[in-house]
Amino acid sequence: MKMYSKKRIDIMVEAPLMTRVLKLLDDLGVRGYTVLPALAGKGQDGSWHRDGQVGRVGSVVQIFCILDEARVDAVIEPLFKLVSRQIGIVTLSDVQVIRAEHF
Amino acid sequence: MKMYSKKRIDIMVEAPLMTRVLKLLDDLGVRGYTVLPALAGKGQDGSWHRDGQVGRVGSVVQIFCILDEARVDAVIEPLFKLVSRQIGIVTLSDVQVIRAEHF
Amino acid sequence: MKMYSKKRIDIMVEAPLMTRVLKLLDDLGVRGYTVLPALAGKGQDGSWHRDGQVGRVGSVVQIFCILDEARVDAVIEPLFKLVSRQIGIVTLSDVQVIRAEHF
Amino acid sequence: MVLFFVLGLSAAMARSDLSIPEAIAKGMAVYLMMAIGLKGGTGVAQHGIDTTLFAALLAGVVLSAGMPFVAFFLLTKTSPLPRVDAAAIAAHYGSISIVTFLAAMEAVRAAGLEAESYMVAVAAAMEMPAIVTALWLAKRGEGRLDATTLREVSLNGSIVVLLGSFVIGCLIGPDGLKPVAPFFIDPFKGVLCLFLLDMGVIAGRGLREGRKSLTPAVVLFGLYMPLIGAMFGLAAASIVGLSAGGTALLITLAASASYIAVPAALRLALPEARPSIYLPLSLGVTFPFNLTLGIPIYLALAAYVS
Amino acid sequence: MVLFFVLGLSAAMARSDLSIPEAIAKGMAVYLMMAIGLKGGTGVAQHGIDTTLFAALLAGVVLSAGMPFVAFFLLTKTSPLPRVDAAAIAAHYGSISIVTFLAAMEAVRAAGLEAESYMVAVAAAMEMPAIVTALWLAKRGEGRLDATTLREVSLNGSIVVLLGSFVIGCLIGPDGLKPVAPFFIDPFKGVLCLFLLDMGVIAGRGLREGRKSLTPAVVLFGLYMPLIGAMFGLAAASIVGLSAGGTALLITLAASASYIAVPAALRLALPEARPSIYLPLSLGVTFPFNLTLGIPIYLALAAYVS
Amino acid sequence: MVLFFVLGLSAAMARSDLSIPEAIAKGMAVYLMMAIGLKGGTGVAQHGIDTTLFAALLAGVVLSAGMPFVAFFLLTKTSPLPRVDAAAIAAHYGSISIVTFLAAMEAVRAAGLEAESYMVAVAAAMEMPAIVTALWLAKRGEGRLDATTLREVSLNGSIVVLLGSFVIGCLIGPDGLKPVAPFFIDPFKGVLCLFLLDMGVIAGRGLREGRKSLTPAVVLFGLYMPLIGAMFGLAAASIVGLSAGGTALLITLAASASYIAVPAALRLALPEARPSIYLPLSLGVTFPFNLTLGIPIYLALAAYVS
Ligand SMILES: Nc1ncnc2c1ncn2[C@@H]1O[C@H](COP(=O)(O)O)[C@@H](O)[C@H]1O
Ligand SMILES: Nc1ncnc2c1ncn2[C@@H]1O[C@H](COP(=O)(O)O)[C@@H](O)[C@H]1O
Ligand SMILES: Nc1ncnc2c1ncn2[C@@H]1O[C@H](COP(=O)(O)O)[C@@H](O)[C@H]1O
Ligand code: NA
Ligand code: NA
Ligand code: NA
Repeated sequence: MKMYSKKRIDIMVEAPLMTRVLKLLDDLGVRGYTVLPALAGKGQDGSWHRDGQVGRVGSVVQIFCILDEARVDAVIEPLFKLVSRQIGIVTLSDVQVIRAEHF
Repeated sequence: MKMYSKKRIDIMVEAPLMTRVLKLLDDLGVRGYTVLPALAGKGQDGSWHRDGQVGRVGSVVQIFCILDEARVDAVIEPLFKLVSRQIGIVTLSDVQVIRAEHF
Repeated sequence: MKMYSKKRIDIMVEAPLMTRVLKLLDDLGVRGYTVLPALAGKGQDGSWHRDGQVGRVGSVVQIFCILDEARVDAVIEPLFKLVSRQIGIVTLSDVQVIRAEHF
Repeated sequence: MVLFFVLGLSAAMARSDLSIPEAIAKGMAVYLMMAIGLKGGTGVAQHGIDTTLFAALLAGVVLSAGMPFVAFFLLTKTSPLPRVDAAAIAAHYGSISIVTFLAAMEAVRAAGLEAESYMVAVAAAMEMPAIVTALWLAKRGEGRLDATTLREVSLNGSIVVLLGSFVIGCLIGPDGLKPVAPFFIDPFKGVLCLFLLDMGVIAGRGLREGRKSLTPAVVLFGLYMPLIGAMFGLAAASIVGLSAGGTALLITLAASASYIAVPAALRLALPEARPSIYLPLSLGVTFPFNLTLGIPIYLALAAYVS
Repeated sequence: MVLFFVLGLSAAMARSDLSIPEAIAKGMAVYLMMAIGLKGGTGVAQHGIDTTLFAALLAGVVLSAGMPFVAFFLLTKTSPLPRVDAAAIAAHYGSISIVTFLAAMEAVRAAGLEAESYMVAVAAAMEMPAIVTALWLAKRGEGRLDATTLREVSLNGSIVVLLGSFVIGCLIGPDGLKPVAPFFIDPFKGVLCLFLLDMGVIAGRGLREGRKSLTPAVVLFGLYMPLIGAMFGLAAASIVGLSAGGTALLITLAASASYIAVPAALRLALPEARPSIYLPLSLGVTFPFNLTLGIPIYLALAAYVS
Repeated sequence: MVLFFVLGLSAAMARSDLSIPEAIAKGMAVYLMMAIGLKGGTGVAQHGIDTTLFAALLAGVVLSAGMPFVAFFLLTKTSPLPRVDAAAIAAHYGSISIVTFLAAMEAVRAAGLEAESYMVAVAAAMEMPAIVTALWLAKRGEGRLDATTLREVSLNGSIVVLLGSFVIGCLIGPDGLKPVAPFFIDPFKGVLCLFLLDMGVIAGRGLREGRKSLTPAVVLFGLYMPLIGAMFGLAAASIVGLSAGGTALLITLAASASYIAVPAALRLALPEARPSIYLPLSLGVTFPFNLTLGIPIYLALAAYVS
């Protein structure tokens, strides 16, 4: 089956920032993304666990979006600018997709 | 440590379709898979958020399975056929594993 | 934007073992990791579904950590030793990151 | 009670981050199903099986299977919607919204009326038939309502809990209900308030989404179709000979539109129909209309006729 | 009450998608632990510490540590199970199921009997010893029950909540319980119904899985072992001199098999044992047996003897 | 009640895996907000709007906006904390902890006192002003409190539910409250126990984290700042002329430190401030202090002065 090469951006970011990241992705014209809840984690800013948490501080969500290689730079720079002051990391990896027009 | 190259298929699909996708994977003889809940997302069919949702429409789950490169085509074609009419996307990527016999 | 190549280790492991895996990662000096809840899955040891589950047996969590290629061997060997007797799988893949000093 | 719905709706419209976790919402839904199932069942155990029970069940099935034709006709006449979308919407209006039904039950009680206890069984009976009609309308028989889908849809959790609790209620009777009343009966209305707060949030989101995707003709349909449904419900109720309370409930069932069971079934059986149209319409337009203006109208109607 | 369990069981067997979200199930479990802990503790505060308390605790520990030998012997004689699997199963039958215990408490109350309030403490004491025995059986001392595992297992959340609430109950006494009774006492039975609905679903899934992995000899063991355990429990209860209600509860504890604490502990301490055998057996065979047939038998037994 | 808090705290310190699922905790938080909002609102409906209402609201806003200056001054004098961290901590102590407030309400009631029903509105009014002050302190006006953040923060779910329920309570009055009392009033204290168990677990985790990151000077601040806040609260209460109960509540509000709303707002508006300092301090030091020792002191203070 014909596959097309795309890039996947993964953003692990503290929950209070989620709406801002999603808004940024919208503004940058990203066609789709998915948010996964994280249960627990550790980073430079200490470890956290979701259970029992009432507020959103301390917990992290994982946002990922699949997009065209050509668009990566346009997206990752403002994204990094937003996330770099905050608790969070961004990774990039290779994926292949079936429906190219989707991304 | 000796690592073996495998493929990872990621399927983001609307929740009502989950049991069908899993059944298909079972029927295709896939040896294992994992389902992750998604919290929110956006695609061509609009955006959604899980909180407050009573029904399953609108929400998406992520299913992934690690399998042998040789089996990818046999799995991805029927999978794509099932998912293509519905809300969802499928991606493919490279991973390495330790226990080859597992997949 | 300048990107650095790193490795991503994904560990799908039965929930009762989670604290041990995290402790091992801590002991090995891994700088960060994230735990995602899984909803359902299937492997050699049967299939399971999280809903309705009261205990933790049967359910699986996904732990991943991004780390330097140079550190992979030092981490993956003891990790594999811990996980191999239990229900679980480990995969390795390539990612790129922006802030190298983080990992 | 409706005030909490309005609160949730306003919060969602104002883009507040107010939300009830999915698990809590699902838990409350199961609780409400169990509670009304038990209440209905013990009612039947107490009053015996009314001779109108079967007539009412039949009326419900006929309403559910028949109203989609009317809805489909109106939609295809007044809007340029594709056939599948019109059929999908029609399915929602043939079927029912159990939350609207719950609110109507409380309103009936508050008005000092009593309804037939078996009305919950009628509600359950009205969920599915509309889907069958709609699939036929969409495809003239080509629809994918195969056996698997049918089983999945008819064994959906809430129906099973509702009917199961109804049967249990019939078995244990009023005496068996007493020890669990402090959980299933007394706090019922309070839980419903919390649930309606949540539904308000969801409806508000639906409304916001709907602003983008719904045309005026379709929105209008979401407002007059309940009233047309109400007329059919009223007619059916008087044929069956229901009490004033029962009439109000059957009107409400006919007027209400599904937004849980039917969408889930259609995603499997009719994936070409766009949820971005039928969900906001049912959830963001008809549901709030029924909860705020509809129910008082239906109650007045029932009182006037009886 | 048991009817809801049957409802859940049937729904799962019919492959309905009925399910209670994990968070709700866990929340209810914590609630139930708190409630029985408080009730037991205030009971002790009211009646003073019975002289039989320590004897009952000791009896519980001995039962829990001793029964695995019997179970292990029977399993290795009647089936070709590997040593580790037999030991793992034995651990489950030495330990207890708190939900079965809850259902028995309600049955005792419904029968007009009263049990010693400290029985919840006995239940807590019976959770762990069986695991120690089983590890010894599995490996003749080679087991991995190191200090970490032991701490993890004995500080597991439900035990902590149960014992903590028991102590709090002892401290606050009946007067302190009054203001929280509308939450912890009155709706208790109703919550238990909802919880049993959920347990029914889980047991049904266990049963379905079990069909594939369990041999007839093992299934049979899951049915007669509770009765053997019941005999040991009965003997222990008469030695200690418990009341009829207390006897019924100790019998039930001895007859019941763990499916939460023990499996979690074994995954850490004895990973070679297959959960695909011990979980369906305890959850899909013994648990439903005890809830439906077992408890009435144990109650009759206790009434007959006292 | 506090005993459950202590139980949770001890369990977390002993590294037990006891925990309440996030969804349940959030659900309970919404429930508690609704309940106190309704109670306060119906109280206002019953007693009419007191002339002191506006004075009390104003006092709350002034306290919230003013106390951060004091806290900031003390912190920068006694510790080498960077400016942003000191400002962030100051924001927490100007704002309030609603759980501490709930516990104080129960203590006031248990002491046989009555407080002004509108105190929940005062509590709501005190959440935000402190953040504005702290941002100004941190950056002398450079802070990023843009319109979006302000809207996000002030429309946060719990404030909306609290104020919304307060308004609904005013509208429906005591008669409207009656049918939902079995859900919102009677089990309230029990739910609070369960919630405090959970808060104990969280506070215990905060304390454990805090051991690593907090210096003695900062820990000390977490213990004496509530008392200083209490003095300001006391002064404000006597100027406004509140009853003994109301005085105790205003003291508690002034003495308490936020750990939900303020941290979330600061992560957006002042990301340079380290949550690893302000969260453990507020959650692990001040919150347990207030719940155990603080509230009795504040109550005694209020009784003594009135
Ligand atoms: N480019 C993308 N990257 C990540 N997730 C996506 C993307 N496109 C779609 N999705 C996910 O897949 C779901 C269905 O997509 P769609 O079929 O485009 O509506 C969305 O709700 C998202 O959760
Ligand atoms: N091939 C696979 N792809 C994705 N997930 C898997 C795969 N095999 C196993 N898993 C996950 O890992 C868990 C344990 O696997 P196992 O040890 O094979 O029982 C399963 O329950 C799945 O959630
Ligand atoms: N190396 C890593 N691998 C995986 N997840 C990480 C890693 N570093 C950080 N994270 C996640 O990102 C969150 C924020 O990281 P940090 O900004 O380093 O505190 C952490 O809480 C983790 O959930
Ligand atoms: Na209808
Ligand atoms: Na036992
Ligand atoms: Na304060």
